[in-house]
Amino acid sequence: MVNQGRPLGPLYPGSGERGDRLAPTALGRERQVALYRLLELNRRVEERLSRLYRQGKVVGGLYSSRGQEATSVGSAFALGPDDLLGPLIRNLGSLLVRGVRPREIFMQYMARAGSPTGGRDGNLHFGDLARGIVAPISMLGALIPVMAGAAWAARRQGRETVALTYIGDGGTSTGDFHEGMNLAAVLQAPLVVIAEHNGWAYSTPTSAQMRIRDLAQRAAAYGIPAEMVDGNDVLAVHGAASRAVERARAGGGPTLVEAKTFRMRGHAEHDDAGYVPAGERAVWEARDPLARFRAHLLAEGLATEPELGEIAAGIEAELDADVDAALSSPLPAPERALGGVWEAGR
Amino acid sequence: MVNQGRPLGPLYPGSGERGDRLAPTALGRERQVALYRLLELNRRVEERLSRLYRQGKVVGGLYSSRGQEATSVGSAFALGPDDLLGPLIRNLGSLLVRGVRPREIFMQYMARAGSPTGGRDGNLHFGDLARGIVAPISMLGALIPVMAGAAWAARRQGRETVALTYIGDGGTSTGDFHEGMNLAAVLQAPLVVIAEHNGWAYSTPTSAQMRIRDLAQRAAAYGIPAEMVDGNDVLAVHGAASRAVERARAGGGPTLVEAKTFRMRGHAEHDDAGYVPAGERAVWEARDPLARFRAHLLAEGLATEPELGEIAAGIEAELDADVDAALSSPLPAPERALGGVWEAGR
Amino acid sequence: MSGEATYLEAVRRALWDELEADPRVVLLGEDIGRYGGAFRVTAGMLERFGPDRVVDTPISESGFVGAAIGAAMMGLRPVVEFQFVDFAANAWNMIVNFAATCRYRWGQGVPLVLRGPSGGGVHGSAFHSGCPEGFFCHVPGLKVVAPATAEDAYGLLRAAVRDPDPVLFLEHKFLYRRVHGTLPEGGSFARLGEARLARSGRHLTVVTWAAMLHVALEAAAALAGEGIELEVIDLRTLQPLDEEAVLASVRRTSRALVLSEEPVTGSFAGEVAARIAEAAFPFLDAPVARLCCPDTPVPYSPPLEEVYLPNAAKVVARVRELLAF
Amino acid sequence: MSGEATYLEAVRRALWDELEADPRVVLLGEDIGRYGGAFRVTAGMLERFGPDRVVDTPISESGFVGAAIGAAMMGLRPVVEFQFVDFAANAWNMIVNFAATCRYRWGQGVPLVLRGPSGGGVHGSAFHSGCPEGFFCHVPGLKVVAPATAEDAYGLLRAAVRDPDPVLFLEHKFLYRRVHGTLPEGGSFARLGEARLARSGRHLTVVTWAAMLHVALEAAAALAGEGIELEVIDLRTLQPLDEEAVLASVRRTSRALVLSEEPVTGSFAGEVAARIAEAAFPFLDAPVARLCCPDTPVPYSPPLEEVYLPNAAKVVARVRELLAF
Ligand SMILES: Cc1ncc(C[n+]2csc(CCOP(=O)(O)OP(=O)(O)O)c2C)c(N)n1
Ligand SMILES: Cc1ncc(C[n+]2csc(CCOP(=O)(O)OP(=O)(O)O)c2C)c(N)n1
Ligand SMILES: [Mg+2]
Ligand SMILES: [Mg+2]
Repeated sequence: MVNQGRPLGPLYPGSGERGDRLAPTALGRERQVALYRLLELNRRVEERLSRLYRQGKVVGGLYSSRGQEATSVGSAFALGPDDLLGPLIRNLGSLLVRGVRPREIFMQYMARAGSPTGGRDGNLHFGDLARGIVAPISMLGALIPVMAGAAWAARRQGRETVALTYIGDGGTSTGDFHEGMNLAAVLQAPLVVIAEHNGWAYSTPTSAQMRIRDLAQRAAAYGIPAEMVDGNDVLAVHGAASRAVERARAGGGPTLVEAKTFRMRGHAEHDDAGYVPAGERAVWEARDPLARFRAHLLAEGLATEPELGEIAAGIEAELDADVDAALSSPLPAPERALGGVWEAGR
Repeated sequence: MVNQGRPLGPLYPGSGERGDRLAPTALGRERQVALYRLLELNRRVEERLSRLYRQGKVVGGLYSSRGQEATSVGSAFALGPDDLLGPLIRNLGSLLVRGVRPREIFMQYMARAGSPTGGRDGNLHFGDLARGIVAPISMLGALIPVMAGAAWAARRQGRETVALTYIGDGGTSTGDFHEGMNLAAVLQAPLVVIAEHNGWAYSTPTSAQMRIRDLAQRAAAYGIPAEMVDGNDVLAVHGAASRAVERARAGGGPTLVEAKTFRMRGHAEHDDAGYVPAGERAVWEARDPLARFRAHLLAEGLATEPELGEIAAGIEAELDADVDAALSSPLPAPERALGGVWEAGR
Repeated sequence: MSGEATYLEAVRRALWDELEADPRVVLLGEDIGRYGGAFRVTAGMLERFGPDRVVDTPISESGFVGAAIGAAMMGLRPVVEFQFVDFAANAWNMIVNFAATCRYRWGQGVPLVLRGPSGGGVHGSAFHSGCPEGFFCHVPGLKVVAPATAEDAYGLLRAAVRDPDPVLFLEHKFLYRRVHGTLPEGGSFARLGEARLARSGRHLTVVTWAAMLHVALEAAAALAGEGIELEVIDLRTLQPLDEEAVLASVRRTSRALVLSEEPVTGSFAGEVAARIAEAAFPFLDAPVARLCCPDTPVPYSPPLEEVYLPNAAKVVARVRELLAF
Repeated sequence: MSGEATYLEAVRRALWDELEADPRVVLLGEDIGRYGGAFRVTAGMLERFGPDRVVDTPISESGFVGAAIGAAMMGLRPVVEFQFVDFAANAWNMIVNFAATCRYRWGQGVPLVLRGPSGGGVHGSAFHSGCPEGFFCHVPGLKVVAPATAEDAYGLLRAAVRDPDPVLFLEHKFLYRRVHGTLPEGGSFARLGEARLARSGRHLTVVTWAAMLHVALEAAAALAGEGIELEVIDLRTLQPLDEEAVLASVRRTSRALVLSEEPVTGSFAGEVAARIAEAAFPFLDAPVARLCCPDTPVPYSPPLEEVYLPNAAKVVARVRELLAF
């Protein structure tokens, strides 16, 4: 089962094959360092979660985005404070960009009372409109129409809000993807959809999901612009997302951004991804988005090794505290299960 | 509400604007005359139905295909006896091509015991695998995956069957259209989808349904071939459908054929279609598919006026008999309502 | 607006009045704009309120229900029209898993009304005649309303639009032009969740809603001549159910018949019957019975649909059996 | 194949044996090929039967259920796997309006099995824990099977594949690796539509299915020590319901509790309760009761899910109340 759906060689100018220069960016030093911190935080939060999972502390499954951090972080970094984010289960990095604290995520995964859902739902299934976050449901594709409607509504209210959400290669085959994209196009909703093309939907390669190579091609059916980027180049993702956000804000309607990337772990923690050919994995390991961005910062003189080391150390200290806080926090009281489907008193 | 979705001027070489030459065809005289007979039959059956409707004999709504006869007849005429047809509510002509008798249709619309469904369902909601007909459900889009699966299954069984079905411009916005087309492409199912672009979904113009001009553009999302034809040129429709059928039979997978046409009556008999601009209607009235094909037959010396008159007379005699038979046939016995959801004895 | 109105007109006025009263109210659906909707419920609204508030959508029920969910989260009050409520089937996942779960899972309200014509009696056949309350009343987080009168169509729709949670509002197309009522002058609305005593009686309680209310009242009138007094309860809101009103009545009459226009197996009528049978057991002098439709799709031909649907004669016959118990 | 097997293994073997026995049988679903399915039910089948019979599909539940309907019409015997039965929600229209209505409307059988893991107890939260029988048992034309034992998982799945009509086959994921049984040697299968007397007793009938059977048996064992003898009926097939088996038992015991893992309102448990209450009324010494889940989505955190799900202690408490009635 070779993945015929996408090329394993050079993806675009700017990707690994040209001495690994990242895409040009308008971001200054400080912002780039902030980006780096988020990428590191994303990875390290997930490393902690893996450890907690192995210790049996995670309730249910764990879904890693290792290798895809740049698509989450780079895209969410293009949003302003009044914008909306609709993350999927692997977009932990996007949540961090929106200011979600690691302890909230640890508590979610460990089903604690102090988690954003108070233990009613798990993993990244939580939202908070105060931080511009809409919670997904598991059914893939469903967020697209919802975010399209949210974006349209905000615009109707005279707000400048742009909504950004995600879809996997697998998710683009759902009816909701189609209905949502088409509706967004018709309404000219200020919506940005990041299609994370990691080549696999669970164990199913893109070639068994569709007969096109690029997800961007799906945009033709809706008459909306699309852009393809190297999803492992955080600056490329940020650039494309920013252009799409700007277009949306200016009234130009929705954009589909395809980010080619790779899921460096299994679908979930229990999955060893034995179905992924070794060659494919190796190609992508050489394109690790963190390593590449780190190399870029150092090569461009935007940061020094000690500075980056300090960032990592700061993160580790924060995570030590957050893991401890989460671990020592209580499970919810049983009554929390009951009621609450309608507004109280109704 | 101007219909910006499609041009009202010349559609393609071969359409009304060039002295109305129809598309070249490989069909001989006899087959062309047979086609003509079917077009006339389609129109006249619907004229009878209109009359019955005004007389209060039709139970429920009546959905006319006047003006679109060439898309139904021309496409179904490309099928062989072992092929499968999945008609929608306006594809009365396709059913006639498959050998459905007008009296069956009259009885369906009048809810008689002798109708194909024995009065359990109405209008064109009936099927008969012996004649290669799969009944639709009302929910638009649903037939696409079903016909894709039927086509795939037949092929798996070593049969040469091709399945042909329809979708309106409006129907292409459904999730099922997307899921079905994508699956057909992945399975390389021998499926032909005729997209009848009549510019309106009930009262909603194409421009309010999608931001593309041509339905054919939707094929790009699935990596399958598409063809656009003048849907009011029966030879053009037949030609495109035949090419698609041949491709499917040869293992080339699904094709989307877009036929540009126009619904000369309202969505249903109760609808005066006041929302259609007069200019649009006038343009299409000048392109009446029957008149054009008739002119073609006469101009090419394939038939004479008296011959065509005889065909019409023969049809009228048949319909007189069929209407009488249907009118004098009984309504179903009440017990017919009960049971029958599962195979008897189970 | 107020005054004498058909059920259809009552729905129309409720929407109109809410559009006037609250700029957050928006309508979405197929052909609801210039055309005014397949049943003309939204006639004139595009002209009055503009295309930003009356939105013709592509044929994509899941898509536009989803969009309405997003819009509701952003503070609008979307009212979605299904051309026929049967087409809500295409938005099933969106309604059941998205709209209905957000408050419980992450505390986010989704004030949304999903409305459209349901019900049979007009020879619409399987896909234009459905009464889907049995499905939707099993969805935690969704409210379900099914008015039987013009007054309630008006008052409960206005209440539904103002409700902070998702409401499925089942209009009954057989009633659209067949029942009339006087709409209230002022601004006081019905509340969701309250049943109505449609007729008092002491021999047996008929619990029903929507078009079947009128069947029950017809049967009650017929039986009154013989001195049999039916009490008729119009549930109006099915979810949340006004269980107390039902039980109070059955405790008095000691007999109950639940009457609905659903295939009987898995019907909401079954839920009501089960609750009565459990909670009013000591008061019952006869089994709690149901009169519903057979377990088939809705058939098309008039004699078949007549067999399929409950009517007053069938109610009378069943009541006699229960009274003889 | 035969011999000792888990419930999961029983499902696997039933599919395997049907694939061997009938070349018309094909499997469709997400990740069922090389990966062998999210729960490994189809492990090894791609290798043995090839990609023409074990088809990995794109993520498009409505699409592949639709394709299976078409394939069934053409003479195949498709078995569709939902990765979780919750995702059947995305194929709702296709199942309810297409698969289930064809025979009634135009005489066309659709021999199709829709199967997948249902149920809670594994902290899967709202979208990976559902028991959707209450929805699907309300669909005329659809059969619904929910085995509680490995034997039935095997026998009823083989019977479902051979059935001429669409069958929803609800496996219970909590049971996959927790219950065992001995699979039959020969070729004689269970029949759909027959309940099983899982335990005889004379004081009260518990009617249940799937994972709750084991809860009922646990409660019965606990109460047996005090001389309280529960009769436990495992419905196995929910639609069509073996009403006679249920009624025969209740006529003997005079008391009934319907136990299920569904939100209570609109549950199939309500249907069963309503039928008992109506048909066995003269025999009842206590109200027909239900023990189900509260009307919320399935919560995630273990203490919450524990409150949500029925268990033996809750059954024992409810039984005591009913016996004291
Ligand atoms: C409608 C639906 N069907 C099935 C699933 C089960 N499922 C969860 S993740 C997944 C694969 C997703 O693949 P993709 O969209 O490419 O996202 P990725 O995991 O690669 O980020 C599947 C099939 C689901 N969540 N939703
Ligand atoms: C899923 C779904 N939603 C709504 C409807 C109601 N409806 C019936 S026909 C129609 C318009 C169809 O337009 P189009 O697909 O362009 O076909 P046409 O009538 O023009 O041939 C609508 C909205 C339906 N049948 N199915
Ligand atoms: Mg993927
Ligand atoms: Mg159209």
